[in-house]
Amino acid sequence: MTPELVDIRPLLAVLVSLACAGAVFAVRHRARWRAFWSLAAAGIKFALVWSMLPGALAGRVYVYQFGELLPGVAFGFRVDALGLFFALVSSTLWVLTTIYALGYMRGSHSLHRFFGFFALCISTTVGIAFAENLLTLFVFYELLTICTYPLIMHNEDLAARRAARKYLVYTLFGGGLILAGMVLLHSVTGTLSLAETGILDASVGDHWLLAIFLLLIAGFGVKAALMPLHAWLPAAMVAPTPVSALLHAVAVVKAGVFGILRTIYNVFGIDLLRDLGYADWLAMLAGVIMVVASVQALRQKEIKARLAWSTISQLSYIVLAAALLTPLAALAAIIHIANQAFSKITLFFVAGAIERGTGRKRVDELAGVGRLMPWTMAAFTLASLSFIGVPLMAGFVTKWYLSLGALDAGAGIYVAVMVISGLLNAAYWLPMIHQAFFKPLPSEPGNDLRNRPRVSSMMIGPILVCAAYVILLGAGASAPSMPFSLAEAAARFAFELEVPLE
Amino acid sequence: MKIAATALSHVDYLVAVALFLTGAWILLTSGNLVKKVIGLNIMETSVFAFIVTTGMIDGGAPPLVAPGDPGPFASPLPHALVLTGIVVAVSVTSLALVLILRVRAEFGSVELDEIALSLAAGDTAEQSERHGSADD
Amino acid sequence: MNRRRAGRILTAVLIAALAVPLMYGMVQLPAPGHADAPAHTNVSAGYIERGAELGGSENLVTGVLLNFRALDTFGEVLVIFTAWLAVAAVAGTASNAERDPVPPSPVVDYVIRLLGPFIAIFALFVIVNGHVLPGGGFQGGVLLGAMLILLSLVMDAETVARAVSARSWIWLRATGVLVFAMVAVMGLPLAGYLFGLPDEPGLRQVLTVALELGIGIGGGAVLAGLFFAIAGADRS
Amino acid sequence: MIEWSHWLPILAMLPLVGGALTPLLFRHRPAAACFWAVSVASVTSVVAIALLLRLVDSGGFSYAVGGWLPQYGIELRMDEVGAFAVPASLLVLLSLVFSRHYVARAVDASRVSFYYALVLINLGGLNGFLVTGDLFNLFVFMEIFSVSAYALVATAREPIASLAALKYLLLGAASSLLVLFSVGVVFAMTGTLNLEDAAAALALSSPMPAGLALAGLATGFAVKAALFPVHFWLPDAHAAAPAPVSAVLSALVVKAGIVGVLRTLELFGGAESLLQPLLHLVVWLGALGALGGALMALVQRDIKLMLAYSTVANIGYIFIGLGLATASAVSGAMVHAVNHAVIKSALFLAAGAMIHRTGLRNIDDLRGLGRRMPVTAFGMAFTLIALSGAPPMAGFTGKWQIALGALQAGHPSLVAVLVIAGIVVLAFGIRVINALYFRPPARVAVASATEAPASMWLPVLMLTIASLALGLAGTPMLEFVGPAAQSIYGTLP
Amino acid sequence: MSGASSLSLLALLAVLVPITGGLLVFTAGRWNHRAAGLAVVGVVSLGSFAIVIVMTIAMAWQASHGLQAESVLFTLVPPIDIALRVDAMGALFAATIAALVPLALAHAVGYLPDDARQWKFHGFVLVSLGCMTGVALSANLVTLLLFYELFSLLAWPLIVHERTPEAFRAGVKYLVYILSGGGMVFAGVALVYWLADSAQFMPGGLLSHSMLDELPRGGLIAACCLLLAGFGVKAALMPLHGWVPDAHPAAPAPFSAVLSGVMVAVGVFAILRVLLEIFGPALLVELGVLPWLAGFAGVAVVAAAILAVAEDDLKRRLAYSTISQMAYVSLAVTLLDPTALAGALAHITHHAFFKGGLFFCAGSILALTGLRKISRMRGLGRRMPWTAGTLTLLALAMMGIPPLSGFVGKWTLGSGMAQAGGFGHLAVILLGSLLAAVYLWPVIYRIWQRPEDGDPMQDGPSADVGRERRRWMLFAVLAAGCITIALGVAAGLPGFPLELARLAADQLLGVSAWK
Repeated sequence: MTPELVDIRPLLAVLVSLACAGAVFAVRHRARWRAFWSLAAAGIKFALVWSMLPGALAGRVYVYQFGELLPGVAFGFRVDALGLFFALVSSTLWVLTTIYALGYMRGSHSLHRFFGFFALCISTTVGIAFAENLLTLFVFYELLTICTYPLIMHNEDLAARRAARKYLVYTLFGGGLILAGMVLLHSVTGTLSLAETGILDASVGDHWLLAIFLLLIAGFGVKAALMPLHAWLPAAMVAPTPVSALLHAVAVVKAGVFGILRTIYNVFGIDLLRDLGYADWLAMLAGVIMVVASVQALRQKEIKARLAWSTISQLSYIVLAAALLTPLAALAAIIHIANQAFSKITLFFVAGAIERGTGRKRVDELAGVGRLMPWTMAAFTLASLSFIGVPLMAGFVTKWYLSLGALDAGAGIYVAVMVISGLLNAAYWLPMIHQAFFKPLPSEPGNDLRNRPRVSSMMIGPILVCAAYVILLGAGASAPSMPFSLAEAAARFAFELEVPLE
Repeated sequence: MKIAATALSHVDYLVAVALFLTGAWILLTSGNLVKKVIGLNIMETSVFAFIVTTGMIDGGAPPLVAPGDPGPFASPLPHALVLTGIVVAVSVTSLALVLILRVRAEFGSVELDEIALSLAAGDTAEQSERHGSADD
Repeated sequence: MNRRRAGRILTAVLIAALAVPLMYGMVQLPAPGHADAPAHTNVSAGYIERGAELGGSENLVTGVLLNFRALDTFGEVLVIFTAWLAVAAVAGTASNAERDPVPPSPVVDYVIRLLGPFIAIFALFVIVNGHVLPGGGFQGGVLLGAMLILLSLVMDAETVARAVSARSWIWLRATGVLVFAMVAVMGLPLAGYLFGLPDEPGLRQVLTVALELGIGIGGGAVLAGLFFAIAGADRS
Repeated sequence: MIEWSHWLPILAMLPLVGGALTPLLFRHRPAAACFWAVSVASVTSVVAIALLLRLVDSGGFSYAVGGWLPQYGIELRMDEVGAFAVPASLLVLLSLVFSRHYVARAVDASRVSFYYALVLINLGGLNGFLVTGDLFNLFVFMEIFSVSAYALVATAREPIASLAALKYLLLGAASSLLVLFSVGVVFAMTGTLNLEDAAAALALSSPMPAGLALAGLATGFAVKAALFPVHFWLPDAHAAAPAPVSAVLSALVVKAGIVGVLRTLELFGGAESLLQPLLHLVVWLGALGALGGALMALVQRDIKLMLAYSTVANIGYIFIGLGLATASAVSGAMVHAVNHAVIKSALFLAAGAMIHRTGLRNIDDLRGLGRRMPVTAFGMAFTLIALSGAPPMAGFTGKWQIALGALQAGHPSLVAVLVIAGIVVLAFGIRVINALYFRPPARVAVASATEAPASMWLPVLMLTIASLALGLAGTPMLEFVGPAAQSIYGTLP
Repeated sequence: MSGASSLSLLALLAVLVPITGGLLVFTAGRWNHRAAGLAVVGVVSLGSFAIVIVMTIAMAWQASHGLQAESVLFTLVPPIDIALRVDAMGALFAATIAALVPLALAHAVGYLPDDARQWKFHGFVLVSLGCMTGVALSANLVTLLLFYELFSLLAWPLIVHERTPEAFRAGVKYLVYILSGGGMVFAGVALVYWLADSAQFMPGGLLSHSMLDELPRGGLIAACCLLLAGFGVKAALMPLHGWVPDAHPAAPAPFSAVLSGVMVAVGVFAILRVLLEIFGPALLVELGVLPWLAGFAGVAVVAAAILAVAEDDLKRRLAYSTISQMAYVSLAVTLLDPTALAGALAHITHHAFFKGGLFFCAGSILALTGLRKISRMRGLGRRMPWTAGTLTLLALAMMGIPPLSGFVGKWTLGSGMAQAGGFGHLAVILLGSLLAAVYLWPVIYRIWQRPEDGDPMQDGPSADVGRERRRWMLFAVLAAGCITIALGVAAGLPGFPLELARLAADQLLGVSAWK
């Protein structure tokens, strides 16, 4: 169907950061080399992943197969549009996050461990993106769990340990579910390879299909923080900010969501799911989560906690969009991976910069911060507007296609849900902007406009780049070789459409 | 009747089974380590008895086959097996006895109940104990 | 105590429950003593028919042990040597203080000292004639061991143990293993197989006797060693 | 061609004789004894590998010991099950290397040569057990490795070791008797001791006594393998033994029980009506063991006890696979036996290295050791994760195949058992990793600890690498054992 | 088509110049140079005004030659074009905005304290000017939504500019209302796009009458209601007006002027666009939503006026008056009569200036005397004669006294209603005007009264209070007054709002109203 080319780049893209991790562990306490290796790997990976974009846009699929891990289960990479999209987002953000982390983590302990695992995380994320089959995906998925664990644990205090334990309990539980689902899947189909239009068919039998669906969705749902399984995410906020950013915007939650997308598009396939009707329930759940998580976010006083709940809410946009099973909604689901990632990572970066610059962590402490750190807060504003769904920002694109997709699916109610969620987003973002810009600085010593907090330019830079991306993704989505066209291609493949969407 | 007749013809085997179970009973219920070993020995004996019985033949001679001797001869194979088995049993028994001696030296008893008591008592002071008793 | 009682009751039930199928199964076996049972018709018949001729020993048990199933016997020799190794590795932490200091009566003392050499000679006889008469290496070895144990009952165990140097004791105990291993390896050039005995009757005879001797000496020494170890007299 | 097969008995004899010679030659020279033992084990490993290569190259082969026809003499044979001799020899080799410094502290100097002798004899017994094709010979070799294993447990200095060893001994001896008794029954029924002949004869025989023999053999080997209700000897024994011994016991000796079960199945392969209920029972006992073992491991504070309970759990997996009697499950179980051996010995060795350096064995006391002993701690962390069955590491292959088999056999609940047990395993693994890496040292012994000598960390590292490599080699391994699984069970779905 | 493309360029400039200029002004606070800042603000605002005027003239020229211009600016995501287009209604509205905003900025220079923050105010106002122009010139619903959301959000910092607790409260209220409305708009836009696969504004309606068979009626009604309700929030259509009476008094007066003069009108403008160019007259009749809208609008005209009567705070009273006045427009459009529509459009423009002017006056009074309550304004006329005079003039204009601008719009509107037979509508308009007199007359009366004891304007120690010394404010007030007079007196001249409004009505309804 699609021309497959054997290419080593997928493998290299995974290995680069693996090698980098090794190098970082090896150089131990030499900060310059640590930074060098981290950045070098980030850059190389970035180049490698992006170099595959033209080919993917031209409809090529890059594959790299190893031998079989188990009979019928190969271990290999296959770069299709959806996977490449995810990899593009991750590798781009990794460059930024690495730079940011180099600034943010300066002076912290165990830095070689931190940056080593940091590199491993992205390696596994790209592995997830490029996985040819569920097992490969699962391998990297579990590795990701393990690699993020030391990062969450980084502070090594009681709260960090608790959070990390919670994270592990949840994600491992989820991993178990996925494994069970995979076993079921393999036993009924004899394969785990992800096919463009799904590998299951109705002849399998309803109860098996339901079991596989529930297991896989619940399993991936843990990382995607689908709501009854979300509790680890707010707890994991104790991690250093670059890690939170990585968890929330790039790697972990997106891996879960990506798994859900894979399940829906490449395991079940659109037609089958539509016949089965399971997706309706998933959509309903996602709709509820969108609202409930937003309300929760509204109640949080800590900035990062608010961000965490917002993430939960935003991820359910993707799940909802995927569950609607219409081409435009699929497009929304895929493009939101990027939109949410860039918007959310901006917010996290800003939260971290504020914490580093002024020591403030709570929403009500933000008064006047806008004047201390105008550029940072401007970026924050942009990103939050994106979440509210203001046109020109990334978030609007998602909302737009999601709405059309929902209407296509005959589920206009979700447009309403989305509007409500957007309002709730406004309700928790705008007060922060309000605090930062309109409230005067408390008259405390040190709050002097003349000596503004010094925040490393390695932190400010990524913030501004990310904020620029938020606009670029919204306003310039259609520019040539922007991710949008790739997302569109991915959505088309899932629906076997030859012509461009609308 | 038939049952009784069959039982009678297999009485050797049944005795072996009874012995085996007796040994097992002792092994399982006795709280005394030495008695447990004795129970084990009874079991061993019963198994040897059983195996050697399989080689028995009515009116048979020992398998010393001089040229021209017509037989019937008992089967030599079970004998050889049992001989090996006995040696193994001796080995195991002696090792068990040595271990019991050591247990006795360390816990001051060969009764499981008392050993359990001293273990429980030792548990509380385990940490301090461990370093102190490392030279034992 | 209640737990103990409950355990007993449970065990009783278990054993009773086991007894029925066990006995039922046993009576289904071919009855002992019948010549047409598989135990006699199958392999045994072959041994009895041609075993003496092929194996080279009229005592078929010895033939089976040393020739047909030599590997079993090698294993057996090793088990008992291992037992000694094990005992030697484990024992000794027990204190010697608890040995009974009271010597046996002079009569016993005298009788045993007198019997000792006779037992040894008898043991040697059993060992060397194992392939034609009832007996063999193990049996003789047990006799040797028993003699040593008897001696150490009347003399001090340590005295007996010291009769041979510790180093020699070890070699003596390993005799069985070593001789068996050597004969086994010699089988390769002589008979074409490991553990094989040559067809040439004289040579086979020599090797058989060597094996019997090795097993006997080694077995006796190990048995004595086990006793010494248990008695706390082992100085190794 | 025939010359090759001579190496088959040598596979067993070499370590046996080499072991017997150890105290003779090196009684007062522990270092030389170690070197000797390592050399013997190395040669044995080479022999084992050579035999494996030949097996792969030209299929199974047998050796008539002493040149006697199989049913008169003893037949040794090399088949896929016997190929377990390769991991056995290699693991013992690594354990011996590890022992170099470990036993210097854990065992009296005057007994060190005995220790090495016992380990070698244990290996010899195992190898013989694996390659023999004769029922009684099976028993003899079982006794060799059993007696040496009892003794090895007792070589540890801890007071509890003797008690644990005695417990192990009493149960082990009783189970051996069950096996011997069953061998007697088989002999009485068939008049032969050769495995193949007996199997052929049993297929035609009356069910009741055959059932008796089957139950006796299965129970006996199940005790050796520490299947769930008869597992209680294992945790104490494996925890009390010196670490390299624990590694050998957990990795190999319990697996010998599994091999025994396989041989039993082979013996009764023709009597399907007898096997079915037994297999059913085994599946559920295995499931209970898997869950119970994992949960018990979770609540342990002693690191070695934890590992020992995890062995119970893994044995449970293997029995599930054997009991399911589908092609994938059985081959999965067989592969898992090997993979678990590698992983578990790595874990025990790593734990041993830590205990060696710190004298501490409580998980909470080991806090912060990750930075003091980086290689060892890494090995432990890595293999703990492998143990949980995370792909693509070694633990995964077997569990995956067993789970597939469970579904084929219509037992989806077993998948849940496997998954839950896996998660629990990972949970306690994480507990250890946590303590090692993310807690500050709480004990002086930890704070002042340094990395173990190379003789300790090198085996750990090699096993760690192996636990990944074997995971990647899942397919060839499964293909290798596949025919054996088929032939053992007759035909498998 | 070179004419068309130059028009596109002008439209683009009309949007971008104020936005970029506004962003530039943001940084003016750092310059610490008042004159430079003022120069930039002046150049940008007047420049925008000039561009819009040129654009309007070009449009009118083109319209007379039967050309229409549309420029695709860029594609947001493939199917959604952000596109600008210049038609008469848009041009009229853009010109209104572009004219009022410079006045407001001028007033603000006097009104706001001279510190760094005033540049933020100017910047925000300029950016919203650009966005509002964007709304006016949008070629499709998505573009409209984009600019609509942007300027809605930009209004927020302006409302809370004073940083008082009342301002913050008003800001929150404003956001709640506006964002809810924005959500509904979004849903409505999506629905329209889904129904029609396009969101293009088309004379006669995108969703043509013939589509009714293919499209679900419920969906159409839902889309219509969502859009009406969403824009109705901004248009302060009762009962969605809640934010208006709070936001206006809380915001700085110059911004209140913009808010009331054009921002509310943007909502109305959007309603017009939706009703006439998305749904189209025929479909609207078919769907039967117009009577409902008329009902709401009619109630709003009267009820808001009554509420205004009851209000003592000048700015609040003016705010209610805005609600009432803007409802005229909604009411007028329901008749689908070209004359009424032209009147309504003209009224939007006229209203912008007289209501803006009134807020300038209120702001000046507040800034110079601190007075908010009408009841305390006795004697103000003497203290601030120019301001008070202009206020009187503008109030009269609003009451609809000829020949002031208020009269022109209402007259046209009313005559159109009469032509279309909407006598009920006419009655409402008349009642509204009457009530306007009722709530504005007391103001005029009060400020020209002689001060009594206890009044702030009583001569005394604070005799200096209220002297009209801030010339920027006075300039804005007077300019508004002059424009109001001019628009009224010269209403019939070509190029003035009424003519443009007629052209717009022609274009929208596709018939000629002035023959």
